[in-house]
Amino acid sequence: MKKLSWFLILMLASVTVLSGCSSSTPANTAKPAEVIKIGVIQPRSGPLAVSGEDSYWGTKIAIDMVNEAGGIKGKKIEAVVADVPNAGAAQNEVNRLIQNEKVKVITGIYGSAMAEVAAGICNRNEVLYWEHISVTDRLTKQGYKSVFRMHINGSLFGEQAAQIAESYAKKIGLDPTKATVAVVSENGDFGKSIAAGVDAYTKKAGTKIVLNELYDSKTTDTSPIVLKLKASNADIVIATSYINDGIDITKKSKVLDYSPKIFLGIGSGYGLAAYGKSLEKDAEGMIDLDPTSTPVLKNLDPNMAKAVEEFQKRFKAARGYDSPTVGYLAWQATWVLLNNVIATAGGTDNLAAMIKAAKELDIKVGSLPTGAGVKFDESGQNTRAVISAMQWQKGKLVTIYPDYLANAQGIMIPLPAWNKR
Amino acid sequence: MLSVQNVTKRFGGLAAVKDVSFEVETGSIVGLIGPNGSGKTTLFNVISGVYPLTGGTVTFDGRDISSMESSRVANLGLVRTFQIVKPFNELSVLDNVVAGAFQRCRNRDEAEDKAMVAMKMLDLAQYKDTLAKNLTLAAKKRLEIARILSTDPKMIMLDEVMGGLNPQETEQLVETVHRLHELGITMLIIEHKMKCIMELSSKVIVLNNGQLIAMGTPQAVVKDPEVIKAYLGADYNVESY
Amino acid sequence: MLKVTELSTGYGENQVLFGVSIQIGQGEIAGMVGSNAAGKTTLLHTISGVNRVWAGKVEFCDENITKMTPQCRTERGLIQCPEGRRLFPSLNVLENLLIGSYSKRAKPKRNKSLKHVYEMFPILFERRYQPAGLMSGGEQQMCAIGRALMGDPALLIMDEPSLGLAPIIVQKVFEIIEQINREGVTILLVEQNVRKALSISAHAYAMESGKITMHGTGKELLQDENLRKTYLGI
Amino acid sequence: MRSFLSHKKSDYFICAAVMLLLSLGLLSSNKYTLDILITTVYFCTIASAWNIMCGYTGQLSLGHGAFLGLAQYTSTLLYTKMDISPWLGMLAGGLTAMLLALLVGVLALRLKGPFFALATIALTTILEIFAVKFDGITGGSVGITIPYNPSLGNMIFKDYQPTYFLFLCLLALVLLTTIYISRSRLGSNLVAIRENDLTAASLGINVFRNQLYALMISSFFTGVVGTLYAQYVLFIDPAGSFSVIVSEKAALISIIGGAGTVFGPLIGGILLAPTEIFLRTWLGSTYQGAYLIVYGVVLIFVILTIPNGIAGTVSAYIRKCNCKTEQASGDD
Amino acid sequence: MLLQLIVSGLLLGGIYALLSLGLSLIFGVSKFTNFAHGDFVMVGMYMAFVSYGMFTLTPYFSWPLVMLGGVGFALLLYLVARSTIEKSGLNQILVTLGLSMVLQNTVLLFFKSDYKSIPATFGSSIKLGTVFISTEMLIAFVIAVVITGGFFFFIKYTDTGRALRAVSDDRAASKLMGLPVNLLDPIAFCLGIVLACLAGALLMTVYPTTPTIGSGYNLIAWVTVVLGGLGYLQGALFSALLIGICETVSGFYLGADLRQAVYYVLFILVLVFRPQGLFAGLGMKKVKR
Repeated sequence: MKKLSWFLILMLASVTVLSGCSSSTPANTAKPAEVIKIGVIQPRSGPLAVSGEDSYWGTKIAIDMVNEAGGIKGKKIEAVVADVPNAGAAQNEVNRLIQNEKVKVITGIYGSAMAEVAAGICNRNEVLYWEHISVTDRLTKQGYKSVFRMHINGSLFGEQAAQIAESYAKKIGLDPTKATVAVVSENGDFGKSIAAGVDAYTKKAGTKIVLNELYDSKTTDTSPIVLKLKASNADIVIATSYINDGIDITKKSKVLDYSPKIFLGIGSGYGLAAYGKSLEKDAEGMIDLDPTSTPVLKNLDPNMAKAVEEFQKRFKAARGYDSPTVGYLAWQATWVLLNNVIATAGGTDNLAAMIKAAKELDIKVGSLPTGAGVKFDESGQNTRAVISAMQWQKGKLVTIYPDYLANAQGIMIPLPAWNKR
Repeated sequence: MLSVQNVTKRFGGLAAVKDVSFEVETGSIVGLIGPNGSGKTTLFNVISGVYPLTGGTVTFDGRDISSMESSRVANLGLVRTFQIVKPFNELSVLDNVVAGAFQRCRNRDEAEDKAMVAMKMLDLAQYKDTLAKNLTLAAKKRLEIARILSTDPKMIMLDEVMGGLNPQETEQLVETVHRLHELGITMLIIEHKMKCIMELSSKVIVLNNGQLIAMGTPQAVVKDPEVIKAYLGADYNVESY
Repeated sequence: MLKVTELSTGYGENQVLFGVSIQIGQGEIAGMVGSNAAGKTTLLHTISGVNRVWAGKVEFCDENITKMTPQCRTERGLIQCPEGRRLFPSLNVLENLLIGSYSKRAKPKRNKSLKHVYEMFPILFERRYQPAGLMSGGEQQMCAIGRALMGDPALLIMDEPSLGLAPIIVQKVFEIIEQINREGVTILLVEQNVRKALSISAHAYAMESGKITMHGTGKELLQDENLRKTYLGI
Repeated sequence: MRSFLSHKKSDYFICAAVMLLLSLGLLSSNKYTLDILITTVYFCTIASAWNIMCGYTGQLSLGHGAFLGLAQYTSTLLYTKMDISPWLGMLAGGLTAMLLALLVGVLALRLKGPFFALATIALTTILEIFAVKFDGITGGSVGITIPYNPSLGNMIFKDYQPTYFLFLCLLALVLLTTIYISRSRLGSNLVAIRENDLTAASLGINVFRNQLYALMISSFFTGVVGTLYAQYVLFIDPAGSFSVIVSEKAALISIIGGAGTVFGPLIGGILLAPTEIFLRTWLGSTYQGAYLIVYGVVLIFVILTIPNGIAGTVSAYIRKCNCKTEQASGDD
Repeated sequence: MLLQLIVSGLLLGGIYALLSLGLSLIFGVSKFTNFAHGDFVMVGMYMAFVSYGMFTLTPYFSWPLVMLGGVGFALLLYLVARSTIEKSGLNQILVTLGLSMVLQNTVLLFFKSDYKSIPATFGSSIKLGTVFISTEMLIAFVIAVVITGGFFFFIKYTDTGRALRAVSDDRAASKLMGLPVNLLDPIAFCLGIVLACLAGALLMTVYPTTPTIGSGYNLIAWVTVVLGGLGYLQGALFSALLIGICETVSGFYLGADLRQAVYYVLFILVLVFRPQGLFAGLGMKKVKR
């Protein structure tokens, strides 16, 4: 037993030393800040790793590009990268970045659970938290001073989606007050907050929702959902899905010969390259609502256009496919953070200056590749984030709505029956 | 003390024990013998509550225990050993016996004392800290007895505790059983070694094919032609030996 | 045919067999008697190769098989018909029989053996598609013997073939054992039915506490006063 | 191994020594170091609580996440909706976890081996599905963010030292309970059941009732430490709370450290929790998932080579030495 | 509508049958508790994906490759797990949990975490009265039926199959009878894992895959095996079909987010109140403790 206790003590000591080491090595970098450190956190393992990795590359490319252009005021940006697959890891890694790496700005993170934790800690430690994707409304509704979200929040997303649905309904001669809408959403925070937004807007517009169905995105067979849609006989379907279930819903719609007048997919489920790749011809005409991933370069400011082009090239080189929406969102959020916030504030040392710089941002809609602008409200939510409608045409995703972002005309509205496509 | 009346146990269609009745008087040692597969161990299992019985009643100390769980039967003071020894292998000998002793004690010191008494009685004290799995078979058999002994039983049922022991070990164990008996513990013993049964028991019950075929003093039972037939074969000529 | 020399083995740290030596000649029936837990089944399992040998030697047809796997032994015709039948209850009778002829040795003779077994036990033919678990004890024993015969045994080890059977069936089992022996199969018979076992055994051993305590011809043992004492423990 | 039943003073001594050593962490104010320590102590505590049931009775539960999650939701809802202090919520959480344990025990304790494990996994998943479904109460998959209002009454602190201190107290409490149980009748009964439930019953041990007690004690502590962790992270969601992964980790930590020993889970936690963090920091940002490969390989290796865990193997070794010296000096 | 649901469920159940048959076989023959079974489905999906990527072979043609790969993975599992066979089931669970972690993350390392899918070969459906049947699913189902049939033929009428059943009935007696148990173990592993991989390959025609997809299939496989009665292969087959139907029907009538809860609850109830499985008593012997 004595030996056991010695063993224990030895182990404890070694652990203490280990943790001491890891906390002391970075502390050596207390030399005058030749670099500007930024914490970059994304879920790069675990179930959210797909988009986490894409958004990581968006951020990384933005930082590389700024550095290659000479950095900010001559200082290079150093990204301190951490893998944050869950809330517990967020707690740990954010503390590491703040305490040991001494970063003053953290950007990330895609997943909403991690965003909640990370934002809370950043706010408490007076570190700027710059969220580029997570859509949960609540993130910016807790009175956090130093938390900003570049992306649209869930309820706005839903509202805009419902708006788009309304405009298409009008286009094909449906009376919005008489049209019926079916909403199916994955039961995660993403689907739920969007469903709530759609609900709120349709109530205002007087459109009737005939089906509001939640499902588990891990589900393997979506035929019950499609059958429910079919049974509801709605004119317009708004479906929020991840990729797996999104593909399956489309496949099952074809199998079960279901085509509503208008089918609007939301989120990564209908916009990722994998969707087009695995459905091939059947993807034709499907609409995805999301910030656009096919920016119209000629509409952008020439400098921005050049930067976007460079980003597209690098992303393709790094990942082997064109950047999906999350890549653009991460890239543009980081781009704005570096060039407009940190550069204006003159570095990351002064939080108040950064917050002021962020609050004073006034970038008009359409200036960023996804069509967004930047104007933060009091809570730190970007009010000029927009979504657009993209459509699969001839195996490619093109933007068809709103007009100032469109690079193609919408086709197949209303959707023809499957055997006529 | 123990009264078994018309006990029957069936597995599916097969009757392992058929309509067996007998009594074990307080303070006596009763031997239970019979060829392999005659249902002795099944009878033990039925009495101790491991299997529910199909028919009949079992009364212990004035209480009907026919449908009691084995742990409650044990709590009443009727405990048994198993034919194939089942020590708690990964525990020390002391802990094995303490597990039994704890059924009657509140705290550990008391339980350990009680366990040590039982262990001394069975010559196990020197193996106190040995893991049970490292004991010899003979010691394991003694451990089983020590363990049930430490639960302060009124009656114990021993299932072939002499089996597999050499004559010397058997001799010692017989002596030990005698000592236990002197403490006033009633016993029901399954045993193949007739010598031990003859030495120990005042009454012998013989089972064959699940049925009780003879009951009486050991001397009478070994001369019973039915018994000899059951053991040595149906056409064994009784006169020929 | 089978020669076991100074065999010791056990389970875990417990030694069960202490230097057991037996020898069985070609074509004979060897009997082995002994009380419960004397180590008989352990010995048979060791001969069949399921138990590891601690010390000693097992030779079969002048070949050292001490370290062979059970299936190698079956290939050489050393077949066991285990205690308690041990049929495969969810397989039907025919399948149980076929399992017996899994070895390369027995497979080519499968049809012949099957015919032979059916002739010997017509009941098995009648019940060939019935799950083995649903038959009576006697039928199961027939099936078990049949299964062993399917393996084309040179030496057939029978562990308590009369266990738990009605007297009339026991009689039949012993007749069958003698019949099998007449057909040229050497038999090692472990029996609790001492009288019967010894009366058909050419050679017999008595075992107690993991040691051979007596051996001689079956008759000798049967008439030996000590056997009764040893066996009954009086 | 498992000689713990006969050691008393040394157990308390080791316990005190370990707590003293761990409390050195209170001297640090670095939140990262403290977070590692908190995470470590958190996993040590969960694993120790798991050990009370599963290590001692040999039933593999992969559903302690159910107890953890239920308790977290109970205390958090009490706090956020009814403004009841987490100090009370903690107790309430522990008690609800215990109630769930009672239900689980009555239903599932008669199952053995993989089936108990599967039933507990299924239970955790069912609770997760319900937590997502009934979003009116639970907030659904979005989870609940606990507002950051630091005060003693809210069990939320500006610095990490008080939280760490609370975790240490809880760990000490669980360890002391384990030591107490290991010497009590319950402990003796439980190991007897683990070794052979049939024999245990034949001695008069009520297998079901003893296992149920253990499960309830174990779930209580799991619940309590879960609520404390919720007050630390200030966020709960169904996926994180009702997580099979947490249950698996508790099991693996216990088993690698040595299930059924007082200090096994502690050793496992102290070794594995920081290792996981360091591996993630080291490999996570370069090779996706690489740290989990390393982790998995280590697990397989440990389970195949030292199935009794570290504590088990060490004390078996000690026992061997003791036996030798005893024989040499010829005492007894 | 109900008919449609049942048909969809049946088609899905046909594929589930493959993975649960494999699990049941390994559990029956080697008494090995495999908690990584679902991950082999995942591995099968990736093998089908790779064969498509490298040789543009659809799973309808790449199955020999998948089988070959499955044998490799089965031997890997056997190698890792061999020493735990006939020992504590606890260690088997833990080892396979560890293996599951390694498999998932190795795949993650090589393929990243994106959803991988292969384009539909047909993507059409057949209309039978009011019921639509997906061509993909139908073909996958037919293949699954053929494989299942072949499997049952193998297990019923070949010597090895009989031997496997014998070992599953009574392992110790099989050793006594001289059956090569040490050889039959890896054979059972190979068969079981190959079936899981084939199920994966067939699922690949319909669903995309990702490294973590296996855990769900693992639970489904176990649910089916328990519902069907342990080690009772026909039971696993029936309950796989039942689970498939249960999924679609409850998904439609109770809500798509509760469908899993339905069969998990069913699973717990069966475990607790009818541990011998739903179909026991049809001339089958009870599971011994």
